[in-house]
Amino acid sequence: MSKGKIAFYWAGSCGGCEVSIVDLDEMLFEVLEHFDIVFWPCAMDIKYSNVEDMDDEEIDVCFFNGCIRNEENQAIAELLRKKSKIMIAFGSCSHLGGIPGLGNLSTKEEILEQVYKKSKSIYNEEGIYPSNSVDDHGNEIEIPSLREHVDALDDVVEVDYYIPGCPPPADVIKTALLTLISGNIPPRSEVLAPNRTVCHECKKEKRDIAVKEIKRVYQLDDIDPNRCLLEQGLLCMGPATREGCGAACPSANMPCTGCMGPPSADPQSENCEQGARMISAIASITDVVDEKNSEEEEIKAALDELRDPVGIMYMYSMPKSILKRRRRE
Amino acid sequence: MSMIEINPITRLEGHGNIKIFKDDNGNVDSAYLQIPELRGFEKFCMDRQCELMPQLTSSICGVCPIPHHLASIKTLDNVFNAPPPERAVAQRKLMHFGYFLEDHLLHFYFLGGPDLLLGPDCPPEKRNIIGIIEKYGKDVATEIMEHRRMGQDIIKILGGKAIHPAFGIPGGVSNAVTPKQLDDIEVMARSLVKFSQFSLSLYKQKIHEDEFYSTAVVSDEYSLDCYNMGIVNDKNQPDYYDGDIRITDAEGNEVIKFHPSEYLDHIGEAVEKFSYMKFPFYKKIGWKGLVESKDNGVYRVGPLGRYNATTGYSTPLADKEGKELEKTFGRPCNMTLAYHWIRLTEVLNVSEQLLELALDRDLVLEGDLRTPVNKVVGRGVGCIEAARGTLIHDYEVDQNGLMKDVNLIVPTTHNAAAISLSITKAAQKEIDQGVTDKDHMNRVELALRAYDPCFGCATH
Amino acid sequence: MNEDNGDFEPKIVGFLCNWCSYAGADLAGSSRLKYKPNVRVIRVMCSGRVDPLFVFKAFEKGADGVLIAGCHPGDCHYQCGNYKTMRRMHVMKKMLEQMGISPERLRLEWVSAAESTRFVNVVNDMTEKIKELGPSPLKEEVASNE
Amino acid sequence: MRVGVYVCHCGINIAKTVDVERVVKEISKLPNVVVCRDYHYMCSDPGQELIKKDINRYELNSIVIAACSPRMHFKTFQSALKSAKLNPYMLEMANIREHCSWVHDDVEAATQKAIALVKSSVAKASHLEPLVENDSPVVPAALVIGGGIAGIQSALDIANAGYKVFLVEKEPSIGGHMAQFDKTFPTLDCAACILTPKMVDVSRHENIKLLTYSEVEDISGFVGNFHVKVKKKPRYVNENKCVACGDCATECRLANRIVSEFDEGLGKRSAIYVPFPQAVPLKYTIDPDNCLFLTRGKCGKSPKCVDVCDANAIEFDQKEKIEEFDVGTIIVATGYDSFDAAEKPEFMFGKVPNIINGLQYERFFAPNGPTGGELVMPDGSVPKNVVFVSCVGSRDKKVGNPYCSRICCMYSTKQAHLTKERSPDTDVTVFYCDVRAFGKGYEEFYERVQGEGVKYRRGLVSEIYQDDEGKLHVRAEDSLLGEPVDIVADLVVLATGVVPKDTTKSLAQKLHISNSPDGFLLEAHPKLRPVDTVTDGIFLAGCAQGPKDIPDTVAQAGAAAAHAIDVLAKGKITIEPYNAVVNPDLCGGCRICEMLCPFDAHHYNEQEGVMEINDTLCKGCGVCGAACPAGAIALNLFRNKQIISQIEAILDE
Repeated sequence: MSKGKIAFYWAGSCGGCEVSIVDLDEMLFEVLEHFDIVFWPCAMDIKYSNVEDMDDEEIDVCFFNGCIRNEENQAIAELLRKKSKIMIAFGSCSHLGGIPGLGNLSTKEEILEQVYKKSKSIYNEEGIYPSNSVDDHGNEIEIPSLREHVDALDDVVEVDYYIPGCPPPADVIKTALLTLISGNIPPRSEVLAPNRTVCHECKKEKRDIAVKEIKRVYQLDDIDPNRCLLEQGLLCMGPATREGCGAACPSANMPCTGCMGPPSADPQSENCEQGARMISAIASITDVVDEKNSEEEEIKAALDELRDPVGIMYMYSMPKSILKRRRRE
Repeated sequence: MSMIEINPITRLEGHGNIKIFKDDNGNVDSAYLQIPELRGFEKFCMDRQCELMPQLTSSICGVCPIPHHLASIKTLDNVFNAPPPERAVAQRKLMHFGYFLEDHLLHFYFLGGPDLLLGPDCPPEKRNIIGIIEKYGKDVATEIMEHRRMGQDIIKILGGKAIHPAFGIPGGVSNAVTPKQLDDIEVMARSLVKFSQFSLSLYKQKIHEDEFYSTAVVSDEYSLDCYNMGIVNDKNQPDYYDGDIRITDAEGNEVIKFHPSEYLDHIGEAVEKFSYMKFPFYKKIGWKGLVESKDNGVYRVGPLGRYNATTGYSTPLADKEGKELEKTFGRPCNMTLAYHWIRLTEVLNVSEQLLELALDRDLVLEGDLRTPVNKVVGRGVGCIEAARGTLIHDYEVDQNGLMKDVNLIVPTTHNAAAISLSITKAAQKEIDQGVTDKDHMNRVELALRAYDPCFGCATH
Repeated sequence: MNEDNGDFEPKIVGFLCNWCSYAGADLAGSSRLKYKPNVRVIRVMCSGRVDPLFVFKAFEKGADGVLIAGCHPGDCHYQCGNYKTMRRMHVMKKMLEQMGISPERLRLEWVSAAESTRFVNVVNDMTEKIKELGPSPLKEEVASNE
Repeated sequence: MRVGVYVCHCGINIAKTVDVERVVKEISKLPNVVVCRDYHYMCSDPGQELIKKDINRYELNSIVIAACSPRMHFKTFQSALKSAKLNPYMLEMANIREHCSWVHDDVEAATQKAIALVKSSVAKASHLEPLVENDSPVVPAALVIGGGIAGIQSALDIANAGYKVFLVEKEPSIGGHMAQFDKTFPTLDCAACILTPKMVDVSRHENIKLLTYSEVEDISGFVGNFHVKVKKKPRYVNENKCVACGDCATECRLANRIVSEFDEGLGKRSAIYVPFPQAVPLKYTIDPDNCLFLTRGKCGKSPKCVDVCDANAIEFDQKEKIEEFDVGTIIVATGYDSFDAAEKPEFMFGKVPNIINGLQYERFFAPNGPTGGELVMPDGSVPKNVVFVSCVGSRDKKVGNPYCSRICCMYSTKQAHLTKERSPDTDVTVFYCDVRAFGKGYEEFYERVQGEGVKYRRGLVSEIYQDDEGKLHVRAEDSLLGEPVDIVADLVVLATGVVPKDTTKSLAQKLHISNSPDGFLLEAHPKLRPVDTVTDGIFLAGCAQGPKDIPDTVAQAGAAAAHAIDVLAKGKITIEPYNAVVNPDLCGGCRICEMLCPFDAHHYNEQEGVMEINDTLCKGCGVCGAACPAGAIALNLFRNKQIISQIEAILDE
């Protein structure tokens, strides 16, 4: 049988997803036995023009990572969708918007102003911004402009599968690749990763899940490495986060930050949204010992150190949260 | 006036393109390196809980998440005025060295290296890791992958995962290596020392047999006179984790040495309309735009910048290699392609340091991992040498531990002006009289790949 | 704040617990008390059943306000569901504020099965307050999507 | 889904403010809606027939009724579905009466709202799914809280029906307020004579376990399976040994030096006592607040009671005991308190011995009272003129009691009669607002007493004061003559009203039942379910639910007993499947839900690492579902999908 064609691309991303492919090591050889890599800017000298020259659906599988932050991201997403049979949102950014999705808490203008005018070391007397069409000594130079807000991949093109994680864990990628290679294609728009939550994989012991008060990691004089971090008052996103990473961060005694996104929703329970899920859980178990007598003020105090719920709950999923972005009123 | 474009620049991290403008005789008038992306970390990190910064900023770059993670945590040490215990620093260094090796090897074998190892005339579709595998065989390929993997494994041991680990806590770390793990690291270190020597020999043999490179390396088109910057220890040797920042001029004279917390007095960032990348410059000299001149504050960081801003190496084998470098290129050396050799020398240097640390068992295995923090002091600056050069984080944090201001100057950003100038020079030489075939275009990219730029980082 | 709220009729989704508040609303009915028609009630067994998901969904779909009403502390038919609600409120309001939605648009009230007049006052007062706030910032988005 | 929607006019109750035709027109447009009709009374037989026919004709599999509150008729319509062989949980009601037509005047607005509400119900109906009801066994025993006439009556009725009864009384003896009365209106039969036999029956009944001097500590569980904890206070007297000879009381160092609660403070007793001679159980009790030995650890050389008790029944080392048992049903008959007249300073209650309240006056007449039934005042004289002041603490917003206490008019009348009976030439005046003589034979009795020369003067008493010779004056406004009056009185009787027992609130919380605004316990429906509470298996009897006279109390006690017996006789209760369900494929085993469940329905399966929920223990509050961070817990009938679809529909325009 003839080899399939595979492409890797990054949009608004950090490159971690690329490295996670490189980290497949030997597995990479196996991939190369089944696929020719026809586009991979990070590792190969193939340019956009080469892709434009391809036939529609010439690429069998396209692994697309990164969020849709600027016009170029969107244009290439549309291009690759056209050229690919199967489009896979690869990694948190394309899956849920990722950390750059936090940009949705500010407007495009606010971002530009901070970066090019306000930041401490800036030297910008004319107060200029990079602007989408500039004339530099008579040279017309186009530069893609930022979109008003960040989107996930499936907000701009149809996505066939998702591979979650920041970056996707090697095992998850391997299983996904093997599934694709094996040819028995799972139902469309499925997340190619296990369904339960990080707690399911986490080795830490649970004694009494009641949380006295929320603590910041530096406020805890020492972290008991054997005990559930949530119990110790740390806001661990594990309970609201899909498994597959082997509870990587908790294993390093740090709370999960939720990069794998929400677990698969129960078909009956519609949208399984990380933030909604987690605040409900954490608030319900905080300061509940003798809850009947706890005053409004105590409750507030117990939850007080949760200073930035949105930033924590949606660290990787703001554009896919129900409210999607900050509004103004 | 016509324009040719290299889009995207390939085999590096992040988005970039080169726009070359030619006059009517087909000679290059000017060339632009453009970074078309911006995510806006300096804005959306504001109002976040400060303890999350090591993880937030590590996702500025997935190729070099560790230096961001560590620079960030060093910044928070200062924000809370909580100097970490020695043992914690040792853990951080283990992780940092692991990263350093992984990253440099990634560049030599996957990103920039193939240009050298496969030669400039190698067809584009083969000019990559796959080409390397084909050319050097599966065994070498496996060696390469194994040793790169070692770096990743050390990071994973401490941070749970190799990319975007979780590990740093203000005033310390959350996790430490076990004696068993330290044994493994020692074994890895020894093997890495050998492998870096192998890589060096590979490089030298390649350069000497390839006539394009042997000439190109020393040619003017691939050289640039500018200032240099790097972190140094008290002997002015490169220190990759901590120390003062030293700047030297094109002749190698020290122009200033300062504590990182004073960086604002010495470094400014200029803005140009055609790119999202900012252009840092040495303030005392000032910013004159994209021109190669003694009176322009353009400087370089990363292996070459470090080499020029420092004197010798702290470890025996690397120091020996350094001597050979000096014999060949002299010090200072303004030849862009020299980046590769120096980079491999650093691999050796870091492998040796990793081994030293692995052998200092008391330091690594005994003592506290955290200095308890009490109150937020307010501002903090954290600085570290990433593979690609000096990395500066600068935070202001309020009493609730929320971020109030963020300023980041990232290695590739330091190099922004230098890279642009190198490209223009290469383009002017390689694409004269309208020659624009692929290889020549690649020779333009060659100039910039030597820097191992990371554009994701660069604009963040 | 919105410029002309004259003819603006807020849409408020009300989640009422079956045992106290819903019964209180029923009593308001059988006592023929009159109040503003802006609150549309969804019955849940306990205020503790109100998943923050519902609140966010309601705002996403263009609600100008969300009212959660349950048994008074200590009176919960299920012993302590309302205490959970109380706790979730704090974080939900914080989150709404961060998302640029005025937290006053979300309200938690205790209404017992007997407090029909209290229910009436809550509905009228909330309707007034939301009128002053003006339409939810998500409203026109919803409109434009249709 | 094939949904049928039925919009009820409820006569004009809905139709007059909601444009029903328009609702039908709008709803018919919705997807999934196969048929949509309106009808005058959906709950009527023909109305229900309509639904049944449609279910078969159109093969409907989900029904929406837009009518009154589901709390009113949900079950009615469920049975309609059942009889049409459709799962009774494929039903959703839109409350367009209580929540719409009755509370709005503007037809346009009301119609708009009605449409939104029905839309929301249709949306939910489209996501409903069939559910199966489970049975759970009923413990064949009842708990009756309160040993007044109400509790006694309920206990006897249930016990006679053959079920075990635990009767818990806070005081040392059962009997309650009725035991304090002399005669009862209007028939004037002797309270003791009709009450005492019942008290004795209780003590003798093989099915009744009497727990006096005890209080309910905690109640958990649910109908059919309540678990009860009762705190038994120590009497310091061994009930089995005590023969009630009474020597201890006569010998007690504090004999006749302690104010008697039973005599409302008029009489005295010892530190060891029985509240009254006919007490049941007739066992002595040592009052721990006064007993010298218990308060000071020392009583002379040795406590007299110990010395004289041949039965050696005195046990100072007795400790408080907790008794635990299970019952299937509970009756609350905790009675009332008499309004504290001191809250109305203008009446000088407690300042002057000759100003007393109704209950105290009862003790004057009681043969077992402080005066042995003689009408003599503390100074030994017989009052020449007695003045009654009615509505003290009733129909009085100032003290927060807007309601009528229903008994004061009649007991004043009774007491007026008894006064005349005892001393015919005593001048008796009753100041009243309106005389409420509504019961059987009451009006006749009132007339009779008027005939006996008791003066009824309509008017509110403004104040009572003492003149310089210390004579009492009652000042009032005679609203018939429209002139102020000022009458001298030897004795003033304040007809104090009925207020909830101070323990009512805390008991309601223990039982998870509600209070009505007046502070009494709230019935499930003021007319149709007056003895039920919102909590299945818990019923109300007597003044705990609101002021009542004895006949009403006894009647309600019987009714409550009948309802309780009904539960016990069934032997099993059907548990509505409003319960939470865990999806084991999604549960990550974080165990957050475990601690949220007040009914301990959750338990962790170590092997599988997932949570499991016990259907019978789960009450379906849904708190765990709302809190499950994995979205692995769904609540039947209130699933996220169902509610979210409601949200979307209700906001959709």
